[in-house]
Amino acid sequence: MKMVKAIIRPEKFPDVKNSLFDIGVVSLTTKNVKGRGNQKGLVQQWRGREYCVELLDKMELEIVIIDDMVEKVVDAIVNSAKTGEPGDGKIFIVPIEDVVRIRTGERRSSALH
Amino acid sequence: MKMVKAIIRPEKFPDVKNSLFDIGVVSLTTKNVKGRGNQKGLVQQWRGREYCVELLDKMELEIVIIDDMVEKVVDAIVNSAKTGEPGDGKIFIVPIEDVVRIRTGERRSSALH
Amino acid sequence: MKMVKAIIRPEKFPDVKNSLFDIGVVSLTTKNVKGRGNQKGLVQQWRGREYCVELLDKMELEIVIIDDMVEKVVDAIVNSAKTGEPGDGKIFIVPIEDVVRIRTGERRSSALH
Amino acid sequence: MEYVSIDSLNVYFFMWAAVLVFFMKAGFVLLEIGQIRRKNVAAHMSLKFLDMSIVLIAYLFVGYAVSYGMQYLWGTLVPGGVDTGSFAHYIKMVMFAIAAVTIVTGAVAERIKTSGYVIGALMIGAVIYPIIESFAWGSSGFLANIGFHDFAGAGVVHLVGGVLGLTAAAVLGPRKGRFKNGKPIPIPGHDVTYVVIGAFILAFGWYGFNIGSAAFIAGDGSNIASVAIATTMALAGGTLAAALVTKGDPIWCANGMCAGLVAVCAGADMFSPLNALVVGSFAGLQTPFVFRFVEECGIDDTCGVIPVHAVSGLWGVLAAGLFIPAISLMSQAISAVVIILVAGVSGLVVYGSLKKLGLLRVSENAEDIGLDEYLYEMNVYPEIPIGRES
Amino acid sequence: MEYVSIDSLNVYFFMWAAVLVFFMKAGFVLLEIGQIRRKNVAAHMSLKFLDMSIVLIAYLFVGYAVSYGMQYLWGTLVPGGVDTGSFAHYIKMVMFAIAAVTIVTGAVAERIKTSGYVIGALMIGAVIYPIIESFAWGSSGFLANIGFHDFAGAGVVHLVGGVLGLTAAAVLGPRKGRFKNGKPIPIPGHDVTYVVIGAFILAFGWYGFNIGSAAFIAGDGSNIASVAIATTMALAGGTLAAALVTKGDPIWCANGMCAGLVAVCAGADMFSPLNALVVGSFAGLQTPFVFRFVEECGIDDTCGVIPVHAVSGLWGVLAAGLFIPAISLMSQAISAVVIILVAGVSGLVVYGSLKKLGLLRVSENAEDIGLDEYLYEMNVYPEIPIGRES
Amino acid sequence: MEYVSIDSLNVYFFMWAAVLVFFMKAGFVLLEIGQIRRKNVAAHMSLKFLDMSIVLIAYLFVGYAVSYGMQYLWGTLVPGGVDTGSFAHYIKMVMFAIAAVTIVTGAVAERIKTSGYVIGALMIGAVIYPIIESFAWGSSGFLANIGFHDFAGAGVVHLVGGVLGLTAAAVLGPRKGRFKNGKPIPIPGHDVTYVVIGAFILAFGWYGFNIGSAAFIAGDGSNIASVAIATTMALAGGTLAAALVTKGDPIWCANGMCAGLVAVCAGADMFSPLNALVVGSFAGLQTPFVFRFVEECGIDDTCGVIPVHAVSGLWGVLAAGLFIPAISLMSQAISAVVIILVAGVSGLVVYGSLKKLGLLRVSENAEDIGLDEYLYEMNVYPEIPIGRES
Ligand SMILES: Nc1ncnc2c1ncn2[C@@H]1O[C@H](COP(=O)(O)OP(=O)(O)O)[C@@H](O)[C@H]1O
Ligand SMILES: Nc1ncnc2c1ncn2[C@@H]1O[C@H](COP(=O)(O)OP(=O)(O)O)[C@@H](O)[C@H]1O
Ligand SMILES: Nc1ncnc2c1ncn2[C@@H]1O[C@H](COP(=O)(O)OP(=O)(O)O)[C@@H](O)[C@H]1O
Repeated sequence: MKMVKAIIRPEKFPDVKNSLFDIGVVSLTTKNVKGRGNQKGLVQQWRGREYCVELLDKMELEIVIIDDMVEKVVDAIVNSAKTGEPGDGKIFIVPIEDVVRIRTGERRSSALH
Repeated sequence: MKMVKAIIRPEKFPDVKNSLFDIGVVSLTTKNVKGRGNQKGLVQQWRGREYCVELLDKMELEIVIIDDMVEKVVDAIVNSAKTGEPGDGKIFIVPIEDVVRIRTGERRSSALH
Repeated sequence: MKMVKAIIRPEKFPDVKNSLFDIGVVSLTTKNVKGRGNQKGLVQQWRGREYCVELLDKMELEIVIIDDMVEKVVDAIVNSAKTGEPGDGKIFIVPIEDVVRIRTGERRSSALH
Repeated sequence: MEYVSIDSLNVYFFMWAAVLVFFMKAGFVLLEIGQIRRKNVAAHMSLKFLDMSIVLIAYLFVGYAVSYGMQYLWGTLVPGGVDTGSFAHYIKMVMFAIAAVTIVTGAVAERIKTSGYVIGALMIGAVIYPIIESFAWGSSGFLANIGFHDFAGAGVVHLVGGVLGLTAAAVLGPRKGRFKNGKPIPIPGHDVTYVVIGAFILAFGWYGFNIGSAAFIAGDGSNIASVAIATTMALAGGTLAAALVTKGDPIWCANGMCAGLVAVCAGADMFSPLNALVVGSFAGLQTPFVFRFVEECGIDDTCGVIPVHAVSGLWGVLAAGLFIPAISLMSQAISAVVIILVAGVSGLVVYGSLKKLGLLRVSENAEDIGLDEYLYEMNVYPEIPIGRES
Repeated sequence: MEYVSIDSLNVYFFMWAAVLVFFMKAGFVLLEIGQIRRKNVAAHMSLKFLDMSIVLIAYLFVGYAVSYGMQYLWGTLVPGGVDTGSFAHYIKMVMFAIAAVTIVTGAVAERIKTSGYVIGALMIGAVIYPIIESFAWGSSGFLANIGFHDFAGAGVVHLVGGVLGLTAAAVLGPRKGRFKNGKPIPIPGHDVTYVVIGAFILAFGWYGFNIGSAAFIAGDGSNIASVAIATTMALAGGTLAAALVTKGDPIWCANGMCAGLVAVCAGADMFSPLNALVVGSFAGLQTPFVFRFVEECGIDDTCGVIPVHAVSGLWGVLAAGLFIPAISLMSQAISAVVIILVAGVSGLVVYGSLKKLGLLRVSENAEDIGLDEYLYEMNVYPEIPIGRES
Repeated sequence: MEYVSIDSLNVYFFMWAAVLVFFMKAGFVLLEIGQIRRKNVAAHMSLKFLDMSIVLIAYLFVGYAVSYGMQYLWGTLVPGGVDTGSFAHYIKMVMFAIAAVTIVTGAVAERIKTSGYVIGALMIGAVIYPIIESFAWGSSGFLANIGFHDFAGAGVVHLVGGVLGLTAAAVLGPRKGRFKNGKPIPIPGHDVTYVVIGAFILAFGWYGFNIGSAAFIAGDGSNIASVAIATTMALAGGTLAAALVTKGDPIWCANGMCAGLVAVCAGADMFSPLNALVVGSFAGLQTPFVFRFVEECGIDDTCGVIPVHAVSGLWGVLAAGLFIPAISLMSQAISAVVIILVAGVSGLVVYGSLKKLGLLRVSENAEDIGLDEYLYEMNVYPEIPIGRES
């Protein structure tokens, strides 16, 4: 099993959610994170004087799936989260050794959904 | 070493904390996350009209431990976080290659506690 | 590739950011987390009566890099985040199997920066 | 011992009232921003500053003259100008004017352009509202002549403001995401506490509005005391009725309280306490239902201006005719129709033209990222992390 | 030139005061919700709307008659009713009544059922408070007859409200988690700014309460000016004393300011500025200590109603006897005992019965998930992520 | 029928005004805390409680005597004391005094020690401000004698408060991080809504300040009505001008509104509406530019006290001379210089000495972790997660 950990633009979340739904992926966990990378910081103003917020609001999705689904999920995210501008984000694939469903104690892939 | 990454109901945290303490696990990191899965979304109202919040508040615990502790920790969490209703959450086991204690520079398991 | 996952004191972030910058690491993702470990809880007051906040505000950095950079990044963080007091935090090294840049679909290390 | 002249007491009385009415502005701001999303709060507050300052100026130069006589045109209402006796009246009426104008923002929040909104406010404050004011309250206004009784502006202020808000909301169209396949989806505001405190500030100022609508304090003072009692009972009825039909939802209690206060305005000088209780209760009662109905019609009335100001104002005008023998229901009804027509047509013309000129609605992009970021690169609560599911 | 009659000035003066007292409601709301957790804010505001609207109505029909004469029963206080001269008095006294009743919420917050709270408020506003009011302020009230002096309600309003709050809190029991093995654990509120602003709004309204307690403005006006000075010095003393014993903690400064204002009420018309300073200072001083003591007794007084209203009210009643030669300390003490007994017994009966009937306390589940979610499925700040360690 | 004496009306009028001025405190609190970071909010509110309570007391014992005659020393202004006629005047003037003193906090926020701040406030409230007050408003004050006209304190209150703030900010030095290599870096506050609501509360209270500065209500009341009109037009001009040069930024609108209100104070009794509009507009206009200039000079004026109070106050004093024929520009200019010198020198001495004594500035550690945590171990919004990028 793998965890697909995707950092996306918050405003793209509804689209990403839908395209994941289309390939049957419902379960996921999200976090509000802040990030920096190629995208330039955000210029903000206070009393009309500018200052730069370096860390930008991003949303992180963590989706644990069986190995066979990884490419499908990656494609779904890339297609729905892309704008082509710097700041679209990254996907990291993390190995997962086991999964437990707290409600039942089930293990491994049967615990996933 | 492994990271036990558990997604639980926020209101169960005090119980989980205590049962981890009972097996000697004190150190942990928590995050406020939002998730979706089998549990239905939360119906909320605004001006008396209902709307559905799809992403529910969850709490994520990250606990890094030596391999031998994994089962104990999983059991402690399952036992204390379970309600039997959909939404109790999942535990993911993630491999950890190394640990560093920033204060001392110690490495591996001696850095853990 | 590895993910360097560092839990630090929030007030040390500016220093850490700068020393990472010095070794060429710009991209990173941050989260506000809360943690507990060796550091004692924070005593707070309400109406003059004390209570203890057990979970302390920490900042988590996630930095995905090529394997060769790991030691450099760890050193940079340790050097800049250390105060010598309990609570300085931990660094966890997590294996990463793949990386995707959402904007371009690039994979592996070329997707990193 | 020297004695006090009637004039000096009444001028002081008007000052007291005008200052309370001025403070309603803070109530409107809180009531409204509580019902919108955080990303548009600064822009909304900017609208409130702009409409207030512009109308204060326009009413001095033009509006007051339109309402009360052309001798006051171009600010001749100055020391050494035509009529020192009008000073106190002017200051009271200009505060009424800024209240009337600012009702509209509640209906158009989160999507209107600053330019369009300000032009609209200027038209209303300088011309539309004063015209209706002159009909009802001007010397020999034609509604006054047919017996229209609108003591504290249920019609002149609230029905006008509410109908203008309705036209503006209709012309603007709903906020993005407000309807899905024609089904209304609520867009929660960001702060229920602000809604409640805003309503209490409004109610506080409303006492100035209503009591201060008396032309003078009678010898035994009973005229202003009975207005105060009627106002209080209407406020109680509006709150309680709204609470009963919504299980005490504080947003509706706040709106119901305001609705009761709107409705009592027309006959606050003549309603018995029981009349006022009934009138206010009905106003509070209808508020959630009318809001729902307006939604079903596809109109996005962000802060509930239509039930609270338009419908309660209309109800108040009619109720004065229904409950008070000395007031003709027919005159009230005719006047209401005239007001609705004048306000409705002007609203459609003004907002329709602004739309044509591309001055009415912000771009979809601005709406998405939020007006504060778009206009000011501003985060209104810079230290609060953003928590809305987008 | 026409001159102003004494009546019209005094009626206007009462209106000014009544409207300020009305605004205290907003102060109570902010002061209290700042001291509770976010998950119960909407429900708490709902209580405030409900007690206000119900008492406004009940006092018109019943309460005022209980206090000031049965000729006013069932709302006969209407234009054309018995007594136009009472209008202004009524409007002032009904505002006092809603203030007295609403004190209780501060002691019972975060765990009381809406139904039980509202029934309690109705009993207080229609019967309990008016009875005590009639003793002290009614024509030939028996406390008045023995020489009880309570100018602006340190006893009638605050001691009554505070004692009722105490009984309600005692009967209800503490919030879950408020004590651990008998040791008090603080449950922090959610917004210290609201506490402070609420207190300033209260103080603002309090000037109406105190100054407006004068039965009339004397020929040279000195009677109301000296009330204003006493009020101001008590406010200053209460704030400063609370600050000194808490290193300036703003929550205690806010509470100390209110405590000073409570204590000065009884003799605000006769205290010298120095008297008032001392009286207010002592009230502010005791506030943190009494709060702590109440906690140690296992009573969960959410917002500090007992030190601020009950104890400061009692102190104020006694202080009037102590400092003012013309007032008998014995009469004050007897009256205080009577008030405490009547309020205390009624409180125990009312809240005890409500408890028996299962109408007093919400379920543990409701308390856990929060009353807003439980009652309204409402999140009072929908865009602020939840940050409390649960 | 009995008639009302002039005295009783005027005393009541002063009470009305004084109570409104008191409420400005809540406005200052909100306006200022909105402009600072959350980590210092409780400490800042504590300063506001402390300066208020201390000045209320100090002015009773010393300040009022310094300003208006030594017969009032040590609180002899008591019932049975020297002069019952002064009661109402005292209560009005003490409210002016607390407003003047509290201006300073805006300039020194987020870094001043409580002890130093309080000692400074005590010096200002007991001595510095009363001395200047006596020059301008005392019987046979020397500025009054040369023809200085400062109706409602543009000079006496705002210029004094602003200049004291300037000296304090200069002596204190900027907050950590406010400048980087001499370049100003903005430190955003935490709540723009509070800034706006605070400004509206201030404006509301300002009507009491300005209208209440009349020594009496004239027979036809026109004197107070024309003050109200001037105040209103200045408020409108200040808001609109600030909006125009900042594209409607609500922080600047709020500050511009206050600036307009400051500037109109000097001649509010004699400005025509048009004068007032121009005077207020210029005050609003300069606000953002002067703020920027002050920044460039390396002075960290946290809440913009220098443009809003000092510069607008100065402008108002001069504008009265410029626009009103009966007022000598020369007298106004000389008086402004005197006020600036007295306030400036006293400020430098007081804050300079406090600095020498180590009582002025908090430790770097306290500034880093925040004054609330440092002083009170308090989190002002315990349930809102901390979201500022540190
Ligand atoms: N190497 C990395 N490690 C951790 N997070 C990263 C890394 N690179 C990018 N991110 C996250 O992805 C976000 C978008 O990356 P950015 O470089 O701005 O855009 P793009 O991916 O389009 O080049 C960043 O704000 C950061 O949160
Ligand atoms: N495959 C998954 N990947 C990531 N997070 C998951 C996954 N499945 C569940 N979760 C998280 O666990 C939470 C609870 O899961 P849910 O399916 O609702 O209940 P249950 O585990 O009882 O079936 C979700 O809200 C989500 O945060
Ligand atoms: N084993 C662990 N698993 C997860 N998080 C940990 C672990 N140990 C420490 N942490 C995180 O690191 C933070 C600092 O750790 P702490 O033990 O207080 O200090 P130190 O590392 O100096 O001994 C904790 O608050 C917690 O967030």
